[in-house]
Amino acid sequence: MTPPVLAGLAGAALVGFGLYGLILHPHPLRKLLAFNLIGSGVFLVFGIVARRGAAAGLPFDPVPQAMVITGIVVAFAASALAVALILRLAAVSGKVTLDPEAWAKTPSTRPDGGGGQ
Amino acid sequence: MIPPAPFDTKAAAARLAFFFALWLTIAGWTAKDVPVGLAAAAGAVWISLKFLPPGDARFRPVQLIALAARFLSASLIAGFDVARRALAKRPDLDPGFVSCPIGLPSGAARDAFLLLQSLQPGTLPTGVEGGSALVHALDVSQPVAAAFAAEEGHFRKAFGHE
Amino acid sequence: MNELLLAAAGLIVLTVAVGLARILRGPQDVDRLMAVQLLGTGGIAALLLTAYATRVPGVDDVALGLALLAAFTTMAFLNHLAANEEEADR
Amino acid sequence: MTPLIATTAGGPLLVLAILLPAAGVLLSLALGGRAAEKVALGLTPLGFALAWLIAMQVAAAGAPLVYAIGGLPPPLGIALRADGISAVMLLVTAIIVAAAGFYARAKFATPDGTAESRSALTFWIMLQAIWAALNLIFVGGDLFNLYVALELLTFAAVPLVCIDGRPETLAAALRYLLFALFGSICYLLGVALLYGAYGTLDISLLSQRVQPEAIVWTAAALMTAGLLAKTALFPLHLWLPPAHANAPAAASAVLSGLVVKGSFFLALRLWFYVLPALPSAAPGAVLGALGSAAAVVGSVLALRQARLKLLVAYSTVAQIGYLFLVFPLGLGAHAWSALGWGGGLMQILAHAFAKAAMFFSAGLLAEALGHDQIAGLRGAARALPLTFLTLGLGGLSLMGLPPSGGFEAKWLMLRTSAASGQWIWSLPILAGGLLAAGYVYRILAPALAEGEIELRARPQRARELIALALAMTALVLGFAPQGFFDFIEIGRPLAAMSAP
Amino acid sequence: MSALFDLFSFAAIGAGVFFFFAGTVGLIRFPDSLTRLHALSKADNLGLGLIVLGLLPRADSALAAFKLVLIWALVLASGASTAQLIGRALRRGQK
Amino acid sequence: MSVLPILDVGLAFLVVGLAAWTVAARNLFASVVGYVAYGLLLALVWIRLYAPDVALTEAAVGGGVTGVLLITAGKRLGALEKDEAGATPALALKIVAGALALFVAGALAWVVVTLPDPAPTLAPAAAAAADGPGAGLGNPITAVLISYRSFDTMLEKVVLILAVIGVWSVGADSAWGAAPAPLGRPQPAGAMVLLAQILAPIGALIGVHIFWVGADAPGGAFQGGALLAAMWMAAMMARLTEPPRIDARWLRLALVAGPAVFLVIGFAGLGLAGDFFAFPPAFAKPLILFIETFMVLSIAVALPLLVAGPPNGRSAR
Repeated sequence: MTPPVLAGLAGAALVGFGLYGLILHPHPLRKLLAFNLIGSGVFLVFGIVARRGAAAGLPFDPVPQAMVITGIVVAFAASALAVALILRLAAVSGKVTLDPEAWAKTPSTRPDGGGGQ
Repeated sequence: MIPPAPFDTKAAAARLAFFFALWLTIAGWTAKDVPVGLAAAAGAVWISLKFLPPGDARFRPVQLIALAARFLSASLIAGFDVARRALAKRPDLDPGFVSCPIGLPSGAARDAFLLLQSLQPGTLPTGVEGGSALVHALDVSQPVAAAFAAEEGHFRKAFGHE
Repeated sequence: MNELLLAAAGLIVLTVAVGLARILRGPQDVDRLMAVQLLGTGGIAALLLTAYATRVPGVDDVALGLALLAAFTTMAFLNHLAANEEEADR
Repeated sequence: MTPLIATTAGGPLLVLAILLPAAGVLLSLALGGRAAEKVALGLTPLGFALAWLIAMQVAAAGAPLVYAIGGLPPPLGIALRADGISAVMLLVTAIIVAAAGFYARAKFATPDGTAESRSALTFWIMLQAIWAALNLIFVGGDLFNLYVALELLTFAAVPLVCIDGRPETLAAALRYLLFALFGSICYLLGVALLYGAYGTLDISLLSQRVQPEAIVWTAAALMTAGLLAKTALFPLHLWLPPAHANAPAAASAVLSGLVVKGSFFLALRLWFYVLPALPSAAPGAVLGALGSAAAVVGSVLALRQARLKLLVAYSTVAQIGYLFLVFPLGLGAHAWSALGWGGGLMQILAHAFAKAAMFFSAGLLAEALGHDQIAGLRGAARALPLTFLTLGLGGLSLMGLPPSGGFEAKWLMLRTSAASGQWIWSLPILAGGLLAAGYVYRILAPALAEGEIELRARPQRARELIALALAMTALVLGFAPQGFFDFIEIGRPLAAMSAP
Repeated sequence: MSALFDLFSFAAIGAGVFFFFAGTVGLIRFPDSLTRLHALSKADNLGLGLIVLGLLPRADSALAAFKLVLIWALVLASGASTAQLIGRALRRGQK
Repeated sequence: MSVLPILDVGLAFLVVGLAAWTVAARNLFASVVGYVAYGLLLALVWIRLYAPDVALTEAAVGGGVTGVLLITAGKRLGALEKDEAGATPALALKIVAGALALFVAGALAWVVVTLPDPAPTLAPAAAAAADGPGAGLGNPITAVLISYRSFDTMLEKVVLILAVIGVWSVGADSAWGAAPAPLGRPQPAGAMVLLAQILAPIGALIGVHIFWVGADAPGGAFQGGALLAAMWMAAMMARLTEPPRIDARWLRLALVAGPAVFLVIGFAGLGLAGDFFAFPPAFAKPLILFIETFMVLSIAVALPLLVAGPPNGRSAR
């Protein structure tokens, strides 16, 4: 088991756990954490692709590594935006549920008078 | 918050020397990088003067080295002490808070002293209230307050806070 | 010798992994955070050992960065404790 | 072996098309205050001119324009490439962004007495950012560069959803963000696999190297799933209606008319341009089935909405469904593929114009009446004839009645399904059209009925005309000449093999 | 000479690992948060210090060695400060 | 026999275990802490993948800035969680989600393990181009980021700016123009102040070093900028300085400086070197460092603003 293979398996597991959490957790912050897990799993896949691409005296292929750096920045920006939205939502409404039923105002689109509460 | 102090050239020069030395430690010696290092050190001096204006501390090299030696040996003893207590059959503990009077006025010097003190064996300062440091000790049967006072004396000597 | 360095790094990672039981057990948030502190210190140690064993360039800078940021999450955490306390006192 | 990808004449225009609005974003933030609006509106004619020039160049060359950024050709560098559909989409985007900008002036003017206001600055900056991101999506030639464009689009679109700050819009924006992030991370995973398999992310280089093997199928499935989440194809549509219905009208028009098309366009790029080597029947059938389900479910849900903007938003879910029929009808090198391809593209355009016009009108209506409950529309048509004319014309295109772009699109699709023997796809097209007639009738019938209605304010004539102009454009598309269909064939792989 | 250095490295690093181990045991075994804090702030910092000490002879240059010490000093300052802060919060009954 | 696999296997298990904990934890804050610990460990993993540049990024972003962001959010939302918990997913959904996750992870693992051998790579091309478009940069990753894939890097900075505006835009109308809420409490403890006083100047020095060394060794504009950002945040948490007003002119200019300078030089490339974003070979390296300097500035300003959140209080000056 070389590090790339191990990291590849770990990356696959991370994607799996993240996907599970993203689908199942009702709390948006938990969803965000799960998204970040998927993200790091994807970056690990880039990482092994880079490591496997070692050639011509370079111990890694620089292109995928550069992409990971770009990706980490973007993922952080996404987390920050999501956290700002979650905190603002909590501040103005006192709840953070994403269930659209809970937010629907008009009675006709709200069959039983309340979703996730 | 901090009133603008007159620019202290001597302190600034000393800090510049310190930070440039730090740059060399971090970056290594490369002639072409020296200008960048100087600029970075100047920036660091600016930040440090802004956040920590030079006080009236006078450094006494001999006592300072003595302090450092004491501190290193103390942190070694502290590690052994914790390890012994952790690995004993039943954790050897008699924890509690000890109130230790402190003479240093509030400010960076006192904070630095408490920082060093937190690495002493078996003690952990948890803030100052009403002129006394509240020290948490792993074993309150030890002479915690006396050792604290003695350490404060050493510290004051090294930094000229007398 | 390099093997020994790596073995030491592996042992530290294992030790830290055991310490992470505190994240699982808690009981308080502070305890969980202490486990992260432990991981930070142990991680830097393992990083330095690996770096000297495998000679990947630039690892000392990574360790330097981690060392600088070791206290960060704890600082943020404590600031939020303080906010809660002030509200409670009022 | 591989032809060097080199800059062609007119290539620099592509860089300008992306960087002009991007520079506008930076300038707007740096100058702040009222300048943002001026910068954004000032750029619209320039942007339109650029899109026009690009289209002319593509038509003149009869081949894609290419630009290797920094003079560094792929695989190490990034190339931009504009073919027929890129040029068309650039033009459509320029028109709708400009329309949205001028339409939005009334709502997003910085109030007197303040140097800068939150909603105005956000709107004008994000509008330009959406424009830059879409332009990059249309001309991007590198899959990772396109990922950055997708993210740019997400970060620009999400704040527009919650620009009025109500809790339900914040929740809608958050859901949108999470779906979009999921979508882009899936896409990125596919990109990683493709790079791992072939060592390049340039679309044209990849298309030469791709083989039907496990890693490609995995990558294709992941990327497609991600793009479907971003495009809100059934069953990943849940985020769209609350997000689009709660945004201000100008933003909704851009989101519904253009932003979802961005990720759809990438799905097209992926299957038609990157993966033509894959057998197309199975993926085409899956995507077509999902699209058919979306067309029916979305229409049924639209029929049940009480609010006009929600109805229009659910109609977007349905119309997106039609878009995906392009996969079973246009993919592959069959004699009929070009017909299906033309139908798919026509559907993008017709929906973009019709939907933008309808959201504009819904916004005008909501401002004039103080609400957008369909039940409260009795007699509104008499009071707001121009607005309802726009809604009616837009609805005509959604239903697919002649003469309209929507009709042309559905007609082409029906012809393709007949020519290809895939008659099954004609069922959702027809059913969706009938259902669309139902929901358009639900808007128009009460409005045309007798009734007294009290207007809070009369909408500005200019804004009504902007909406009407877009609806008319959707109509005029129905008369698109053969030259138009030849134009969108430029640069399509396999186009030569499947002449109509 | 180099064998001597190796021996020194080995001893110091071994001791460092031991202190990490002891710190972890303390973190697990000690009964309350404040005592656990002692284990964390004392044993681990010493452990890292010893590992740095053990790596010093293997550093490429004197400057690189100083850099190692700097890393330790930073961790030490951070660890000691946060330990005090956590202790303060615990004393005040915050969690 | 090598002990390396032991370290690697241990590391892999730890990372995956922490990820599982992040997903499985019942308590919100416990999950957040698990994620922060996970972020720290990833830096180690990246070293094992021979990616010190990425490890630096992960250490600065995953270990530092993201940690502050998430811990703050977790602590603030922790109080709410009980009211919200509400709908626990049904067992059927759990099974479906689990099966889907297992399927995706399995397919991915299979594909990753069977990646083609020898692996396709652009490393030789990058190495060959090192002195041309690579501008003699010793660090090929920096060359890729600023030269070959300049377009990605420039636009990614625009993404960062959009995120800042997006974060600002969720604030109240009346607060627009004001400063974000302070990061620390009104009277910080002495130990925190001292720590910030020590760390800020040293960290700034290290940040500049990591940026500067990035031309030839692991490091770069993003990593250096992130460290500078972290130091600014430390000073703000200790209340040595306050978040700036969001309508401050210097702030706006600093935010756009990086991409704007990149854009201007990119445009100038058409005249100077014949192509957009091409650098004239004679002074490519100084130009790249010039661009990167402004990138560092933009990043150092943008990241703390992303963490600080929307403007707070009233905007009147």
